[in-house]
Amino acid sequence: MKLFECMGKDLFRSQGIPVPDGEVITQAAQAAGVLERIPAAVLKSQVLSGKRGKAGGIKFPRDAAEAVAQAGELLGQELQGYQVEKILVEEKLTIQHEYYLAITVENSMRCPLILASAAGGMDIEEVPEEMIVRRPVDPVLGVSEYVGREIAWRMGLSGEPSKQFAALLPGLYRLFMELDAELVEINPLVWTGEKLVAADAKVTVDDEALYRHPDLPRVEEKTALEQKAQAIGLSFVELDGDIAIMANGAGITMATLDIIQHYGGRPANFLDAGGGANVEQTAQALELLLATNPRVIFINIFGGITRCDDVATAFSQVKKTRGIPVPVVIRLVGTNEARGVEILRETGIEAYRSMSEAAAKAVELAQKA
Amino acid sequence: MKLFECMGKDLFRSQGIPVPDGEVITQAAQAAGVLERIPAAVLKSQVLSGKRGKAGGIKFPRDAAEAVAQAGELLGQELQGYQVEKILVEEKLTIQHEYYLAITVENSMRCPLILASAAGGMDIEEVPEEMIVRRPVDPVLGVSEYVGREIAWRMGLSGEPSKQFAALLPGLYRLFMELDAELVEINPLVWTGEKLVAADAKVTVDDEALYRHPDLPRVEEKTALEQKAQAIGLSFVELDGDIAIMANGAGITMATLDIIQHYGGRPANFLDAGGGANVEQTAQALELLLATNPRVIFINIFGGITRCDDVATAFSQVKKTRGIPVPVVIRLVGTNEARGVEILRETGIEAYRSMSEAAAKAVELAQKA
Amino acid sequence: MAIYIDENTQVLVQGITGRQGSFHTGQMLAYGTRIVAGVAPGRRGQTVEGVPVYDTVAEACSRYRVDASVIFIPAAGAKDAVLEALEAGVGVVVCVTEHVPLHDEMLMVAAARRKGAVLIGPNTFGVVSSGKCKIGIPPNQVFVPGPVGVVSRSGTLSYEIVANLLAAGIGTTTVVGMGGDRIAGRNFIEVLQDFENDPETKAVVMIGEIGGTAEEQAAEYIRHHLTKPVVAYIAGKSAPPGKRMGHAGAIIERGRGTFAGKVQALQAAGVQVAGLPLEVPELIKEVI
Amino acid sequence: MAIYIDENTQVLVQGITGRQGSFHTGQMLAYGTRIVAGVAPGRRGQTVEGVPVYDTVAEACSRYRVDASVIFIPAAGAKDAVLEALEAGVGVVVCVTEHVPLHDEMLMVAAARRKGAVLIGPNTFGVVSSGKCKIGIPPNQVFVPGPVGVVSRSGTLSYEIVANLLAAGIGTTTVVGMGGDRIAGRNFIEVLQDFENDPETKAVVMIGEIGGTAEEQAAEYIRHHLTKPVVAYIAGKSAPPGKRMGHAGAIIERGRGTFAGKVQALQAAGVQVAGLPLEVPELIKEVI
Repeated sequence: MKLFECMGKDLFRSQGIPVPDGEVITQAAQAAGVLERIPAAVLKSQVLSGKRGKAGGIKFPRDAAEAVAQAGELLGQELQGYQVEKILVEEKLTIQHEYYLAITVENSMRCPLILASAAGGMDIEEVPEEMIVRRPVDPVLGVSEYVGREIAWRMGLSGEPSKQFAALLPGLYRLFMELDAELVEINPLVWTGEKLVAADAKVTVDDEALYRHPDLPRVEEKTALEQKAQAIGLSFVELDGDIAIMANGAGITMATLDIIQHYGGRPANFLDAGGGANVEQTAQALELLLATNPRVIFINIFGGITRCDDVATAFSQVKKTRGIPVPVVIRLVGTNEARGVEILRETGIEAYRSMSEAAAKAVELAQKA
Repeated sequence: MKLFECMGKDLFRSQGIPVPDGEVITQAAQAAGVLERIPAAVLKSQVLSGKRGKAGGIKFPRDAAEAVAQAGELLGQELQGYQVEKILVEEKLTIQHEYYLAITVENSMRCPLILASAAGGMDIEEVPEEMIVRRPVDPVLGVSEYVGREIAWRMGLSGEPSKQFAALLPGLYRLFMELDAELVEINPLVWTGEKLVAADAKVTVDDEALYRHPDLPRVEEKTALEQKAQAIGLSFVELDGDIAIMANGAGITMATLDIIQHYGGRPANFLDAGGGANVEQTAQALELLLATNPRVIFINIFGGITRCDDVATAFSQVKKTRGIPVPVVIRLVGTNEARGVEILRETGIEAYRSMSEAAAKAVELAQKA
Repeated sequence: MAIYIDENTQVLVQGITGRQGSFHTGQMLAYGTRIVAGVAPGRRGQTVEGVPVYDTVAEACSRYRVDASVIFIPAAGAKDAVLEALEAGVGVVVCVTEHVPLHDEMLMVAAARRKGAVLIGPNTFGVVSSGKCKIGIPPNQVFVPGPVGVVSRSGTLSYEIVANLLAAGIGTTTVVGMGGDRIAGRNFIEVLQDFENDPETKAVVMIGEIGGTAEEQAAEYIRHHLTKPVVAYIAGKSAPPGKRMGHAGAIIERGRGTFAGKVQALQAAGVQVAGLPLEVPELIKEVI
Repeated sequence: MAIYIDENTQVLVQGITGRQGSFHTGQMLAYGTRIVAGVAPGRRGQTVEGVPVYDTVAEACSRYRVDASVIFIPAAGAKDAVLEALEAGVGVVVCVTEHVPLHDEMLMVAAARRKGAVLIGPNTFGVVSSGKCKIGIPPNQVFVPGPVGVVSRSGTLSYEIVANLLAAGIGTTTVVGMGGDRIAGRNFIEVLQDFENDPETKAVVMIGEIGGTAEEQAAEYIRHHLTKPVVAYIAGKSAPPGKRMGHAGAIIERGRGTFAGKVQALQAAGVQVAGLPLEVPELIKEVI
């Protein structure tokens, strides 16, 4: 779960990491009050997109009147698919230098990894590799100030910036650990000439660990349909094609999408019905597929724990109770295959044994529809 | 620093470890109010002694009137050298079984050690070794519930007590770690038939780490003179003999006490003036020695970082400014020895080179005095 | 030979009394797995499919030689269960549980390293040494002995490919579910190394997917250290960036973890990459 | 030969610009110790007694081969300094600092083990390989080469006994300050083992004190593993229970750590225990 910048900054503040003075507003008129206190301010749209600056989501008002006007423009505006509902009005920093600092998880070493660069302010992917300091963290040793001093040295810092960098890093690591974060990122980390200040805050919390953080406000990035799928425990992603797809297992569902594309089709979704889904869960999954208004439905089942007869029964039920208005192609092999094929035949559908043939057929039907 | 039982129980409560319902009172009359809420109560004197039960520091009043009377007796009373200033009035537990549970530091493995026994309620030293479960903690793995289940199994617990034991152990470990504790001990840990409850709480915090716990109330166990020594950075322990002793280094100071005893003398104190004490610190140390009203003063200096001339100068100053009313024996060897011996000679004292000879002389003078 | 487990492996089931645990205990026994005990706190004295149940791994290990443990415990308790097995000295720990928090996984891996144990998963279908021992949840019928080792990030896709191999007359030594999360107890490189050292394994099938750089790093490893032929299939060619495709690890982020990047890296290391799952058996036939 | 350090050891001083750090840098140089660099954050570019100062151990280690580091940093920063040296790959870390919190010490020890490094201290006077290298704070004059290894929990008492040995014409191989705290990076058993493996050391003097069970455990170790003769002196015979005698470790608690218990254990292991510091040389003469 990604957090809004203003939430990330609140968390930074709680760990003693310096952030600019600022306030969150939800109505344009509130900007005037903040500008009274902070005359040199910047308005930052609180959306989850990483490129909001380039998209016009950040404004630099000259005075309170302009701040109110600009806030009015921003609020309610759509920014790269996200509605602006909140603006962070904060102190404009004097920028002498911009650094980059993040903590993430290194998948192959399987430990926290600190990333830092003297070239901040741009996306880290655009920074040349030799400008990036990568420092894995030994979980026994953790991160105390010397780690910050070492990284600062490798970044080419010395004196006061080095000292302040070393002082703030342990707090960022503590936050990363306590929050079950996948990523905490400060970009840019601004040197004002006097202070290192986190000018932005990007925090992503591990979705699987959210239950351990009941007090953390929830930020929703999923579509309505994706949320519905999540509520019933299915892994579902909306795509922009016209062939609705369901399979059992994340890998085989991806492979099913790929094979549809291979034959020239366009998947409408990713839907992993999981291993061992029963009749009712399968029926719910079918409802989700229908909600994407596809031209064709393609179901690809390799029955292991999942029983082919359960899938066929669910299909038959949904067909009878609410009707299925589009062509359906089903590939069905594995546990209780014969019984499943029989049930499908009774609903008028001939199951395929080969994944490739079935996919080719689904694409053909979609192109005809 | 040892904490009072009531402080330990507050900390237990903060970690979700069940403790009896109770309140702290400082005046006898307050007992009546608590008894209204908790009719079956026990009065527990809040002193640091481990044997307060046997010494009469715990009372079981039949009613509110008796509680007030007993509280009146206890408050202000001296219990094994400690003045009773607070009483914990708490719920009397139904005791079906008493267990023992503690976490301490294992010096040789140099890691936390969990100690547990099904034979609680008595001092752990009195429990037969085969009844004690010892479980070192790997700092990488920490203590989660399975550790509690494993220990419970080794203690012979099962069912509900095992479950509750496993649930409370991680909280006790967290407390041990967060508090920089040397010891956290629950003895007895009472099984009431329904719940495991910490009937007592013994918590010792590492003195060297107290600076990290500014919010923790301070409990003072030192004598006035010991506190004064601590304030000036000296390591000082009052003893009951008549030869005041000062040396430089903890080991050699202990050895000096031993050698005094070896010759039949009785040390009045332990005073380690430290390595590298200067003139002023040495003078302050001498003032402390005089404050014990000794019959003889014995100073044993092996000058490494400590300079013999500094010690001699300090002695000479104190002698001139406030006078030293008792005989002084000084052994002085090492850095700047010749100059030190010369300064002492000017004050009328002949320094010894041999520790043994000097100690024998000090004992002889004390016996004559 | 095979890797990690064989016909002598004695297995413990943690969470044996749950729905998944009890069902798969039956399935594993049916495959021939030597399950000696189960653990479920508070259920000591019960039996599941004839297997005795204990409160703690420590007690089970005091009564039986336990070589491997498989964990069917909900995500919130998975870390606890893995650490319990590791501290009791179990050498191979298979964590089937999905939705395990990432930080718990880092701790599990650190603990397994400290103990010198093999951790498989989490979010894995398990590991099967064909014809000898199955630990985990895959269907029994497709695992028939043969010369190919398989390592994979996903379950059903592996069964599909293993079934394709079998249909072509090719059996398997050991099939390892690396797990679909961002981090895995045993990753591609480590499993490839283990297959390299297994005399029975003549070739390896590696089933990857988009997200992360595990496949790229494996490619680098293969190039320098592997003498045995490797055939790969990578799922997720059609997945858009920024979307998590079911598995926690299956997401293209910040330009990393793309299908094209993985295929390129593998091909540069001499690995044959199948375009469709169906092509894997043909490619394997070419190399063995 | 000697243990831990010798004439080739290149030494780093952490906290070199402080009062203690700079004074003892001069003293160590005067003894002949090869100090190559110092560290003091924010003091990069300065020199102390001619020794160049850097901001970080990492930078110093990038410029010089550093075999050992000695830490003169106040207690609140000692853990940080030890971990910094260990993570930079320094093999012998001597922590002179006193008043280090117990939990920090546990972490230091765990870290040193993880890195396979030798940690001496904290709260130690240091370590001296006589005539070759002195790391720490003891006075220079008493450390003269000879056949006796010394390991001790306390500083000045060691100098006293080493001086007594010298007065009797007996020099030392290495004198190791174990440290006076409850836990020590290198404890009696480990140092005894290292002396056992040092061909130059013919006998060992062990200087213990009341508190804890380090001496009892050392006795057990000596009985089973040591072939070289050991002479011991134990301080604190006259100390009352429950009182901390200067050192954090020097306290008799719950009936453990008594003088009598230690002497008995040592004697049972065949160790000669001196009644007074002065008797140590005579006992050593009897065994070498």
